Amino acid sequence: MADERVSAVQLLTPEGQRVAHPEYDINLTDAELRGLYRDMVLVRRIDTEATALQRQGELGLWAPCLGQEAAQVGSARAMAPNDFAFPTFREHGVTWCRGVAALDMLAILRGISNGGWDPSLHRCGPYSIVIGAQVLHGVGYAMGVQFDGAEDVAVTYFGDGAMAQGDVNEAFVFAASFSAPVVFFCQNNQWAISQPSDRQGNIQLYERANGFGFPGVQVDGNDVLAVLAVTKVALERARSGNGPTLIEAYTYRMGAHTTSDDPTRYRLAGELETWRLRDPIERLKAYLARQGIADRSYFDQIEQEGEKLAEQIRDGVRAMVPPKPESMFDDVYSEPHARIDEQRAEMLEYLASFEDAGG
Amino acid sequence: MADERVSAVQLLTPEGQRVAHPEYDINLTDAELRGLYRDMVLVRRIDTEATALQRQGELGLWAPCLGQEAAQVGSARAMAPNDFAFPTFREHGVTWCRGVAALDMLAILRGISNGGWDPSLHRCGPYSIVIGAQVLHGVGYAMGVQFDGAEDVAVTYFGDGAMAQGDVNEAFVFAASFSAPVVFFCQNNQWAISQPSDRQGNIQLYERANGFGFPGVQVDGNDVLAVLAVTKVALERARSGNGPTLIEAYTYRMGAHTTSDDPTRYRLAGELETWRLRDPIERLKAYLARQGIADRSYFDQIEQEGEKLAEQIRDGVRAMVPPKPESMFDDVYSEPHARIDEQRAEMLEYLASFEDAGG
Amino acid sequence: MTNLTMVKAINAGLRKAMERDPKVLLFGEDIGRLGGVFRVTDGLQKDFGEHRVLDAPLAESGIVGTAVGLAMRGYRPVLEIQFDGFVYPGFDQIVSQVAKFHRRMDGAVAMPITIRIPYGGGIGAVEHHSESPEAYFAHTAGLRVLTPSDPQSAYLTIQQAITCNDPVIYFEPKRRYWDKGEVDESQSALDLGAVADPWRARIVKAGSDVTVACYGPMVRTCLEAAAVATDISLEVVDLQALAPIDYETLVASVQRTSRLVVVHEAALSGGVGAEIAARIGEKCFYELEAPVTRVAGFDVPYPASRIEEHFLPDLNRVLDAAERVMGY
Amino acid sequence: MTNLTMVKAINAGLRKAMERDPKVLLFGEDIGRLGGVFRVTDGLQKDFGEHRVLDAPLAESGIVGTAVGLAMRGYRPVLEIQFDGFVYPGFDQIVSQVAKFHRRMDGAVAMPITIRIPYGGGIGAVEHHSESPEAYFAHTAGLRVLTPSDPQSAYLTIQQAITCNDPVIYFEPKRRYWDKGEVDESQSALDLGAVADPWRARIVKAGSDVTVACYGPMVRTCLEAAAVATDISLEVVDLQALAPIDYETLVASVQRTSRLVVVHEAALSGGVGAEIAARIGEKCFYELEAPVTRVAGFDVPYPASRIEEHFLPDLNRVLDAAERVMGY
Ligand SMILES: Cc1ncc(C[n+]2csc(CCOP(=O)(O)OP(=O)(O)O)c2C)c(N)n1
Ligand SMILES: Cc1ncc(C[n+]2csc(CCOP(=O)(O)OP(=O)(O)O)c2C)c(N)n1
Ligand SMILES: [Mg+2]
Ligand SMILES: [Mg+2]
Repeated sequence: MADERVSAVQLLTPEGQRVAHPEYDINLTDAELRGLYRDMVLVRRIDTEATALQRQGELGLWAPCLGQEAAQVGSARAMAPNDFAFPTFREHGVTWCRGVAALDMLAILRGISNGGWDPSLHRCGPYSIVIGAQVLHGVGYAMGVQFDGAEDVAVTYFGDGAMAQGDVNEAFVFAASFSAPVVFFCQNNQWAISQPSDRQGNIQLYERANGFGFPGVQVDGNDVLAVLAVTKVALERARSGNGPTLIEAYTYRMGAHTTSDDPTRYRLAGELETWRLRDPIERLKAYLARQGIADRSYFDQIEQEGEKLAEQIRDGVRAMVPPKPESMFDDVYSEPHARIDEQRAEMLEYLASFEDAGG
Repeated sequence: MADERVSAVQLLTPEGQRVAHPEYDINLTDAELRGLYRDMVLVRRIDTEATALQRQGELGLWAPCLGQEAAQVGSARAMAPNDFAFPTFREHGVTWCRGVAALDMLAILRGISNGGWDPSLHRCGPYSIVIGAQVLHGVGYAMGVQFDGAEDVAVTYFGDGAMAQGDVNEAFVFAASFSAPVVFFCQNNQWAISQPSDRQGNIQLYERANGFGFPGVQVDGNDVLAVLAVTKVALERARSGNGPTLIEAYTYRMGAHTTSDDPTRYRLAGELETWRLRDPIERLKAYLARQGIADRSYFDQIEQEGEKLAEQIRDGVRAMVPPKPESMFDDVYSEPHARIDEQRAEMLEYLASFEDAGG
Repeated sequence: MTNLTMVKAINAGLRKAMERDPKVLLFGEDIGRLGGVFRVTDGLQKDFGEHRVLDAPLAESGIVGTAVGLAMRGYRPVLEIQFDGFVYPGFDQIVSQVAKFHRRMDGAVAMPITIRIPYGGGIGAVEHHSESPEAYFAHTAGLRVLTPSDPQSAYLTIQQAITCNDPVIYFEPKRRYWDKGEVDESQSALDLGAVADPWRARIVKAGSDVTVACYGPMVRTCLEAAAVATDISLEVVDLQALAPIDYETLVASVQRTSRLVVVHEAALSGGVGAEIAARIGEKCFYELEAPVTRVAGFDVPYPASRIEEHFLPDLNRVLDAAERVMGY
Repeated sequence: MTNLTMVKAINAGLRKAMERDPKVLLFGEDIGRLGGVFRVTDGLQKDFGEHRVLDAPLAESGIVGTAVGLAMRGYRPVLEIQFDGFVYPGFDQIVSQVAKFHRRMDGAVAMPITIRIPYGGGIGAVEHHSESPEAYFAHTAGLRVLTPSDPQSAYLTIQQAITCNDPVIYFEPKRRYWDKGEVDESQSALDLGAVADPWRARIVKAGSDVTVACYGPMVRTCLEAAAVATDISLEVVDLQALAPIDYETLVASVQRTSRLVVVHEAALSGGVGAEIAARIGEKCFYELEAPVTRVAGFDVPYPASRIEEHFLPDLNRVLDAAERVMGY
């Protein structure tokens, strides 16, 4: 890494060279390695397509994960099926690995739902929007795992900016206090909208953990192998009753904060150039090619798979219809509620009055 | 200290032996040393008297600082006149050193005010009750000092329990981010009501600071000299633009949490016995006597001063009258407010109706 | 029937709920060994263990936020906020998460969380220990709000709140904690629906001239007023549920009396009484012989304890309002 | 006179306030180099420097809590909360500290803090970006609440809010941010009192049949309704201040029209409209020809953006209500 203070675990150099690490290592089959590549390419394809769809007015907004694919895919692929992910709105790579359908990821941004999938089905929470809130949910979930005597682990995702929030720090306290089986996965993508991550003080974020009584580790977030290795260790630690770990994945938000954002107002183009050379997908591709684990025909095939997926998304998004107006009254409560019933009836009557008038 | 994990700065052993410390030292005149003794004895006298007055029904509640006199007096006496203290409801030793009259400290507990003094007069905030809130106020104040180009320092007080609150951790972030001239003074009195301080994880509290990018130091909170020395260093650090320090004063709440509390429900009597041997006042007294800095007649004189103060408090508290009912409308706003005027008028009219009836 | 204080009645209700469902957990500051600062959870950690009655770190957002996760894992957390004035650090998790999660997930995730909050004045406490924040929660879609007024209703409704699959903010009138009353402990929440629906208002004293709507701590005050009111017959309605409010019962009462006084400790403007006045003003437009009149705390921060008696509605202020509505 | 959007008008007002008083500081997330996500503070950091326009860490309680300390040090902080749904993490500091500090200190400490919050729906945003939390603050003693409805009122009232020695929650109707209007930039807050008292409601369209009370984003909607209402004459009152509400103006209007419709985006139950209905029900008991009728959001969490149009009051719902009150 360019930054001298950074001491991130790395298993793959930006050039795709495999390097050893004294503490962290990982052995993957060729199929697994190709799988990671495929995940990252397809996630990027979803991301690009969604960005395009937003420009065309089909989505209200999109928060691209461009550049963060290795951090997201590496950590999520480290999880066991019964582990539970608590993502934010930018974790399309995580939801992808948890088996959430691409179209379901877009439901919020299409403005037809505030959720999009059943968390228990994918063992993956909704895209959380209030910064930091879901980190406490993850800790609570992990406490429940512990009370159940189960061996699942909760993985909570959040950004560098979120490290400032009271909720995130309280989550550290609760996790330490209950020695909860949780992994705190912080993607330090260098920016919280327009705020550079070093605004929080002259210290690396992973070092926060020690003061709360559990280990912190910094990993090269653009190195999918290192992320996977580091996350596996943290998961095992949690699973075996040794409590939380904070992982800081050092990465970069290559796109805008969201499609509404204009990063040229606050950051220099040169920065982006530097990070382009560390692209997580190119890095793995170079390794796979050099090692003969995959060849051009494989890469092309994934490319085509991506195009097909993009087409499905395009068609699917356009076909998504808004829910019925009166659905806003559904599931506000799970038990009967007089006020809701009354207001639903009023709305239906009011809407019917137009139909009458029209007919 | 009994606890092996504790590595607190100490300048005076529990037996009153002066010891050297490689990093922290302090040279005080005899008069200053006697002054610290006097402060601690008088603060304890106020504390005992207030506890007694509460038992007699003259105060609604009292939060004793018994056992924490050295931590409070040592830190507050380190402050310069223009520095600003942000205490909690237990910091009677701090308010005393800031020149707040004993009776003013009791106003809240007498139920006649929610404040009690003018902060700008004493450069000391009110007794803060919502755990953690005042720590942010201290940081904001310190930011203001910085913007003014002044050299004052804010000292914020809080307990071990407060270390869990989001506000306190956000205060750490803001202070680090702005390199604000603030000292975080945490009295680890081992208990947050019934919760032992180690419930927050298997780590010493002062270690929290490092992860936020500023130093933390643990001091023997029952050693007034060490507290003073450590606080002076932190104040100078802040004053010279080097940002915040977290001081953990390792001490013990010898009394109940408040007069409403029953600590026998959650802690063992033996603990109290252990800490009685570390009494902050006895320790300094032994040192003063051994060094010939003060003798029996001086100690007696202070004792008498304490009795007189106690008498003043007794008389003063009984003479305190509740404010007029309509005063609840004063100072809600500092500019005219129709709703307040209307309600005040209504109340006065209503109250007058009884007088009419009676007369 | 046993004669219990409200504290003991809630304790008994919590015990019943915990016996019935192993997923019920208690979580809060000092609720374990100490039994809570009001002793509401006294003895429960001893009997159910440290994994059923959990002492929490001192952080309200943390308590509520982790409860959301516990609920996602299938637990039924019952939280204690130590005092009314300390619920605000948890406000975000309550309003943005607890209240909205079920709707957000199109019903896929339930939030059966009960948040117990001792509230209101009258105990001579210092600042932040005598607040009446119920309007904030009653205005928040997705929450239900309940408040008992006596030991029997407390014993029943705490169980019903816990059994409810929706989040319930459960306000306990702390000045009535030590009031005693008969409690029928044989009643179980499983067959309560018929006996006592917590979402229905209760006419606790019938009358014919003025309906007095009240809840929590003010119910006793209004009953006392009704008892001494010699020339006006007051009908006292204990709302019990503040969200949703049972307008059926209330409207029926006002239709009989044609006059309504609403009483609460919380500040007047924007209090629960405002909504009741607005609704009854609509629903009973032709029946009302006098404007709906509110007796409430003033629009000021809760005053120092020695003058709180002038802030809190009392018997005289209730009677004064009753006389005023009779004067129209 | 200049033709400005509301965003630019607030920007101009902030600039005026900063020029006038060096103690005025802006503090919030992304307000510096970026100029805020809505660009309300665009260019101000460049012109006033990093010590007057401060980018804050991502922590709302921290922003409000440090502002309290800044106020104690003599500053006049103007805070930006990025979106309505993100004010709740700062709720405790607002309710327990900002609102109560002045009273707590018997007047010795002032809290001249302005908290700017873009609020309301209509921009097709995702969850938490379209909330209407004004009732929480209007119910909180010690706070003042203001909301402008057009560029001119925004330009003036933002200056007045900052000049006010009390804390002001300043709600900016984000869907009207890009509406343009004439702004007289020669007006300075120093001599505004006479020209335009921010605490007085404004009759923005005179009428004789029905008074329509509204504020913020709904003022334009109600004006549009008034414009198309052919057989009913609507008098549109822009409340401007939600705490305290100017009942003098409102009562006078209702005395003329005998009918009142209150319109807001926030959820109906416990909204600001409830308090207005309660008060007008009292003050105009004999004058009202129809019950005060509210047009508001429903008692549900803010829905997904594609159906928010059915949640938000619109021209038709306002007219529908006006017809209903005429039918009494
Ligand atoms: C409580 C809260 N405050 C403000 C926001 C607005 N906001 C959305 S994303 C964001 C920056 C988040 O930065 P970071 O945590 O680094 O995550 P990233 O966007 O880089 O993935 C902000 C301020 C929010 N969503 N929630
Ligand atoms: C936000 C908040 N939650 C709960 C309380 C109730 N309470 C008062 S003191 C206290 C314990 C504080 O412990 P600590 O911070 O160690 O300070 P100490 O009492 O030991 O001085 C609690 C829980 C409070 N005052 N504020
Ligand atoms: Mg980031
Ligand atoms: Mg303590």
